[in-house]
Amino acid sequence: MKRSLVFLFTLFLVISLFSVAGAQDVNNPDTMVEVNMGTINSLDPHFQYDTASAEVVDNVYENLIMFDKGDINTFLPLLATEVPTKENNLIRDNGTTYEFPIREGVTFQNGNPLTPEDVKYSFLRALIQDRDGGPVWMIYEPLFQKGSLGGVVKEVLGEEKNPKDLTAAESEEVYAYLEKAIEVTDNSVIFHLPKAYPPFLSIIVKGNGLGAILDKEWTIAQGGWDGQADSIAKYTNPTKEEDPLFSTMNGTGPYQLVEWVNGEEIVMSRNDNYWREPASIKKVIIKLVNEWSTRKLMLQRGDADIVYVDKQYLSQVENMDGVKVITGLPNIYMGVGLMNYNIVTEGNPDVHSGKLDGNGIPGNFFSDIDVRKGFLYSMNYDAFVNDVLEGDGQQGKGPIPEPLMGYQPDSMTYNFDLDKAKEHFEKAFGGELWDKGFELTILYNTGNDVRKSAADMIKYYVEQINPKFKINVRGIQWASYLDKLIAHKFTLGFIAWGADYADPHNFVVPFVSSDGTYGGFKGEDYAKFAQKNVDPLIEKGISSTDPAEREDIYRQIQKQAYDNATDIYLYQPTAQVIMRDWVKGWYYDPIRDPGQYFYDLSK
Amino acid sequence: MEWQEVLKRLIQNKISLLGILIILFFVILAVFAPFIAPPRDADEPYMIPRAGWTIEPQAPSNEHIFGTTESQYDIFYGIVWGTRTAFRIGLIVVGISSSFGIILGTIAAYYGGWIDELLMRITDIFMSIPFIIATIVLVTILGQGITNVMIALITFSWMSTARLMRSQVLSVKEDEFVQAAIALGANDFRIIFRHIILNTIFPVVIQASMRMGSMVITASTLSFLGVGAPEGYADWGQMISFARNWILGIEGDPLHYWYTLVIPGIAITLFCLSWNLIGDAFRDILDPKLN
Amino acid sequence: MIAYIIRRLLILPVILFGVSLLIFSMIMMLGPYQRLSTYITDPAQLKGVDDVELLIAKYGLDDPWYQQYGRWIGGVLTGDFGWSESAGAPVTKAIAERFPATIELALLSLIPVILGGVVLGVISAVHHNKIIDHTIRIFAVIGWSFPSFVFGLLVLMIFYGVLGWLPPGRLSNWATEIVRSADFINYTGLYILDGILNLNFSIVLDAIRHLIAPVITISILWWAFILRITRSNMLETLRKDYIRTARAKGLADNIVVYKHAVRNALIPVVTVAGQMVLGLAGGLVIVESIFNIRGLGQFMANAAQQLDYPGVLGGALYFGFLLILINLLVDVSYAVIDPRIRLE
Amino acid sequence: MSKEALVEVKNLQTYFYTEEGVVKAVDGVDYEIYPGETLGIVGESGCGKSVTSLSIMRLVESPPGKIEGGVINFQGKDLTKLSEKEMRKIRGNDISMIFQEPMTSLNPVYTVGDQIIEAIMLHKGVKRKEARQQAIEMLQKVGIPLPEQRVDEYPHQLSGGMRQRVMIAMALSCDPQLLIADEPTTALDVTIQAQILELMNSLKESYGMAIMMITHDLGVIAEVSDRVAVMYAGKVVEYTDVDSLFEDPKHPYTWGLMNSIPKLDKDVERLEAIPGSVPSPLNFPEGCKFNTRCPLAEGKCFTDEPELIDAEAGHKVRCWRYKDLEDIKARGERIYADQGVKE
Repeated sequence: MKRSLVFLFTLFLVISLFSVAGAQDVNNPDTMVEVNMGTINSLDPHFQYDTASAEVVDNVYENLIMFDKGDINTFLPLLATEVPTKENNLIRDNGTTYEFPIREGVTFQNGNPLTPEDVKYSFLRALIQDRDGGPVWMIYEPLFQKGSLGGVVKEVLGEEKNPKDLTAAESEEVYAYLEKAIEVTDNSVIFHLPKAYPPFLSIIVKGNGLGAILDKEWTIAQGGWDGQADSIAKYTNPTKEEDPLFSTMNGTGPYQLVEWVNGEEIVMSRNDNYWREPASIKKVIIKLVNEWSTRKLMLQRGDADIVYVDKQYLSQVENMDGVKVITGLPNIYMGVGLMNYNIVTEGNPDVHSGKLDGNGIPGNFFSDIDVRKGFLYSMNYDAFVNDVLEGDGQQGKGPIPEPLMGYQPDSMTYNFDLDKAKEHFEKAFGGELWDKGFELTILYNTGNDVRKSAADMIKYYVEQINPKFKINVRGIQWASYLDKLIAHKFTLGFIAWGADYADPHNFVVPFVSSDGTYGGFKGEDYAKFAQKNVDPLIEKGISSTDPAEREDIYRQIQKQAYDNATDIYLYQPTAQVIMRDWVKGWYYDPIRDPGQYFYDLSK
Repeated sequence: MEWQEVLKRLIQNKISLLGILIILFFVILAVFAPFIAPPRDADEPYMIPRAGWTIEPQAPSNEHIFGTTESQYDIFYGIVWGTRTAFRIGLIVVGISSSFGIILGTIAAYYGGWIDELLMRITDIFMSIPFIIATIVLVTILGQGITNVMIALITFSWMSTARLMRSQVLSVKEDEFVQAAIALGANDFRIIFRHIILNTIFPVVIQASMRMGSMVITASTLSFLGVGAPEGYADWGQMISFARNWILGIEGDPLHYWYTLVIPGIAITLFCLSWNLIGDAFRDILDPKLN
Repeated sequence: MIAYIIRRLLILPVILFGVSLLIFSMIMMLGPYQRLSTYITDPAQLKGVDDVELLIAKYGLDDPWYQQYGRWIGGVLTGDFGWSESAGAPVTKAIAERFPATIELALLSLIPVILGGVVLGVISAVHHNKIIDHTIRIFAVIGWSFPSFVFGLLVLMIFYGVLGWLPPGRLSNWATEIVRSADFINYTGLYILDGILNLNFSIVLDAIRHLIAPVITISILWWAFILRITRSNMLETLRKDYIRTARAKGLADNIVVYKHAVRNALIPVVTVAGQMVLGLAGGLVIVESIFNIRGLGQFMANAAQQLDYPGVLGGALYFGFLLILINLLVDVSYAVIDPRIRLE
Repeated sequence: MSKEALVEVKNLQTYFYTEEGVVKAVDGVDYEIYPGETLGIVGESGCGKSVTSLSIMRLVESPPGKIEGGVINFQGKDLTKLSEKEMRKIRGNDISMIFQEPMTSLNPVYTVGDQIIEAIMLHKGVKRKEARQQAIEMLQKVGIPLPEQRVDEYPHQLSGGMRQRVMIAMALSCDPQLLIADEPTTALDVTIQAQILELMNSLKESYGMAIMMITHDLGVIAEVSDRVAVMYAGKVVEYTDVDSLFEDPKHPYTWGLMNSIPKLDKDVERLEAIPGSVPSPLNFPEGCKFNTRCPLAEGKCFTDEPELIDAEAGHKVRCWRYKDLEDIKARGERIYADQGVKE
């Protein structure tokens, strides 16, 4: 019995040896295999709001315009035949009218022709669907100066109302209001903005799913918005499973969806009657593998052409033969230590005593600028960039990252200086803090090593300044972390923001505006400060159409952030891409990263 | 068989002796941890000090004789203090869950009827959820941390003891001496304790010693899956999870980071091995079938 | 016997109900914000949220627990197990997709468990207290003490990292291509079986090659477990009078052992099968995550960590159901080998 | 009797090597069994009577047991020298055995038929079908009603008596020359005992086989055996034909045994019993092993072990003082203390 077991075993091993040899030589030039992490959230361009999904959408659906090979300052026409500019007068009425002549002879993958009506339908569908946590807020701002369909509803009906509860009549009113913004002439689509909004083009550009153009007929057939005015309630804010386009696609793009095995892989094949030259790669497979060692071996054995590699594992792929490692790509992304000016102390263990008695911190701990500066000077930025990020990044210069308008390589930043930190801590709370000391807990969401390292660093250095200073670092599940953030209970927390579109507005609002995605969580005192000093600047910045003027305004905002030490602008990472050296035609697009546009690639 | 006799045999038996020696070694490690590996921050000695901020593990060197894991956690320190963690988890979890199981099992068997039925159905329910899954859920809900891990483990590990105890008691219950005691009108508690538990405890003890190992393994598994001990906490399972992304080494040297896996791996395996060796010998000594 | 089985079947729904209630109540210990994390999996996703309360209302997270439970159970009764956010698919679909991978792994693991456990158990009992007995037992204890995640990683390190023999995943890329292609019919979803049915043996070999490592990792634990039980029962049986009778009849030793002893010794072994299945389920969680196999274990682990309660509940019910079914099978086979039970 | 002996056991020594030390379970036993006769072996439990029988079958558990010395002649072969393979040919064929516990001596998972057929097929090399026929006949012979039906039943479906009959049927199925019966009736209730003994006697006649009847029950001995060997502490202490044993027991131990069972035929006012219990085989006393309990033990008894000597023709005894016992008996005195009054 045992002998036969052993025999079986050796047999298997022999077999495996063979099949390894067999597996090696299989990787054909017509197929591109990319291995990523994470999961694809949804294939509905107006629903998805994560890089993994965006990549797929980006290869199947198309927008009106696109960037010139990742150059975020030059646009090229795509489904539009011309990029609107002041010069060609397609941007008119000092920046409140945008006209897009629609390309003819373009067909969707199901054969239907593209019409201006499809374009209008697509945008309205996005506006109506506007799911919570979705991307659509980005165009509500330019088109209606609102943040969401809810805002529009309030505007129109004059009262708060959940769009899901709209009656047919109300729905028609709201719809009329929405529809005014988008006008179709015989062969072009015109957008009417209430006021000038410079980033508009950067928002609807290719790479941003919410500008993707759907086939009206097909979408309705799938059970999507029926194009009627009275049906907003039925189609707005669907859950993922209610969304008919969750797992099916039909775009004008170079690739079409073949199969999506959620959490495992997605397969796309070349669209042979694409309106441009068909792509050179016949088949694209995007595999999602969270286990790094697996991704690594697929790269090593050439099973994968492009592989996602976390920074910390770069050392494992450098000088792997047949593999190209490209690092230092500017990532429009900002990692920030958020300080809560007014911490809710009730039932909040992280502030310990909740008083300025040496055994905790008062709720308004961080509204003292000297405390904030103390912390800012206690952060070892160089060590963080060099060790934790392994050199792939730079210290943040303020809310606005490189290369966006307002970023200056030479602008003032805080540096690691414990003496300065000491000075400020001594001044804080009129010296009381220095005498009494404090204890607080910094949270991070478990699994995020970079954030933990940042927290550990602060603990390590601040505690050196004064033995009475005590910092605990505690990891909590993402669920509780979210809870803390929303409930204004976090003390100092590290979060990050990646670009939705290439404009400083996309960074200053979330970080420093009084009601920004993160700014809004920084407490009363901050809100007051921001309403007075920041919000007006932001307002000016977004309504001006003169680049020079905007540049200047955003520099002021950067300075505000520096002078008032509003947050710890810790790092702007650089991206890296790892691929087999037989991959050709690759270029970097900071907005789409880490996704690829396979149309331009070949093997 | 008497305790002294059992212990004597345990010492005589080479296998269990080996087990006992290993455990003694770990005990020493645990007791003298503060001297073997002095903590940097006395308030939280279980947090492994970081030897720098880089992510890549560092090979064994003079100041880090076992090297460091991902994010520079000193492996030696982690092993030493991890021993304490292991003992804490093992003893507390097994202790509490076993006593809980003993009580429930005894009650069920002694009173029988609907009480028995009810308790056994509840046991069934708890047993129908895969142990590891149940604990993952509970820890995720309670939040990371050794205490919560222990709570979760206890909540879902008392059933086997309860069942074992029940069957034991059922068999003893009919014995003359118990019947006699009942006839003499001794009160239930006294009967249960003096006459039943003391006469049925051995198999439970065997099971307990076997579970010492498996509980520590499960706890480590939770850490390994990222829901157990918080990052940087001295816990063997977590140190292994740190190794997870490095086991394939670097180009041309697949074993480059061997120490991140092998060293904690040996620690945890030896620990469990020792308990199982003892439990094994224990069983042979006490199993009437085998004598 | 029949009555017993019926009783078991009647208990089934009670248990499953209990299980679901238990898990559900655990998850309901969390506040709505925390359970919102199931839908917002990263801070950046707060971007589009301008009213958190709306989001909570949308998923009914702040309804009283019995309403939420009612919604869920109501769905279940109509065959709708809800939507698993962690899998991004309906629970039933998610499970159906992952079931074959898991069952293939589990079934294959039984082979070494049975071979290693029963056979070695018998051998070591027959050679009680001889060298071979001791060696086998030492290995068993070691196997039993090896945490499967340590063992799995070691296997990966050596047999994949160093030797490149046993890769993770279920199939190599080229094989996946074939399996997904139209002319390959997926009868069962078990690649080995399908490979044979499609007469495509390169697939079979590839599937086997990918299964060796996980199978060994799972069975390392359980063969020791089975061996323990087999051995002690075998020892007990070998002391039985009827074994002496058989010898007195002049039967050869191997007939005495394999005909008269083993069958009796196996009776108690069979009864632990249910327990083993539960254990396997646990092992699957680890092994599937280490070897990157998209199976039920991995699914439930993710669901659990993301507090995706439809996912966890669905999975748990599924396991519970399977378990009880298997226990029934066990009882039946138990009766088959033991006439004393059968004829009662 | 001057016939050629069927089995001849000479100075048999079977020892058990345990952790505590060497147990001399059988230590120099001699006896013969003649064709067609019944030899009774009587003694308290632990005196080694079962071990002698197992030694003949070579079924002593090894380790720890081992036949250390002596000869077992059977049809001119020395069984102690035979290979396991040759031995298997004899077991169940020439010599077969039935055991004390009919409840546990049959394999619960096979039908009684299977278990008999197995033996028949093994030794007679006949087809299963025919073996089955013979099995049914055997069941018939041992007086089991409806054998055609019983043959397919499982042991647990039969009563104790029935099972013992099945055991007998199995043992006789290959008509052996010697049947070893180890306490065959002990586990059965009295009425059944009688039937089984009756059955064995009648079968002995019809098969002309010899029986070795091992028991602690003198009643059984009296009923079935022709000659008797009384064993104590691994040795034969008295060896003679059944009549002279009962008429005139020569060993104090035998004497004790006899007086410890009330005789119903004549009414005794006193019932005697042997004090103490069998010494542990680990530390047998010096000299005569019975000296710890023997009221007559003195001087020599404590130093030298007596030999098994011919007290009379065909009446062997192993005692220094059997002559003194004669006198005591002659005087009608008792040697054992009272065990209580019986009216």
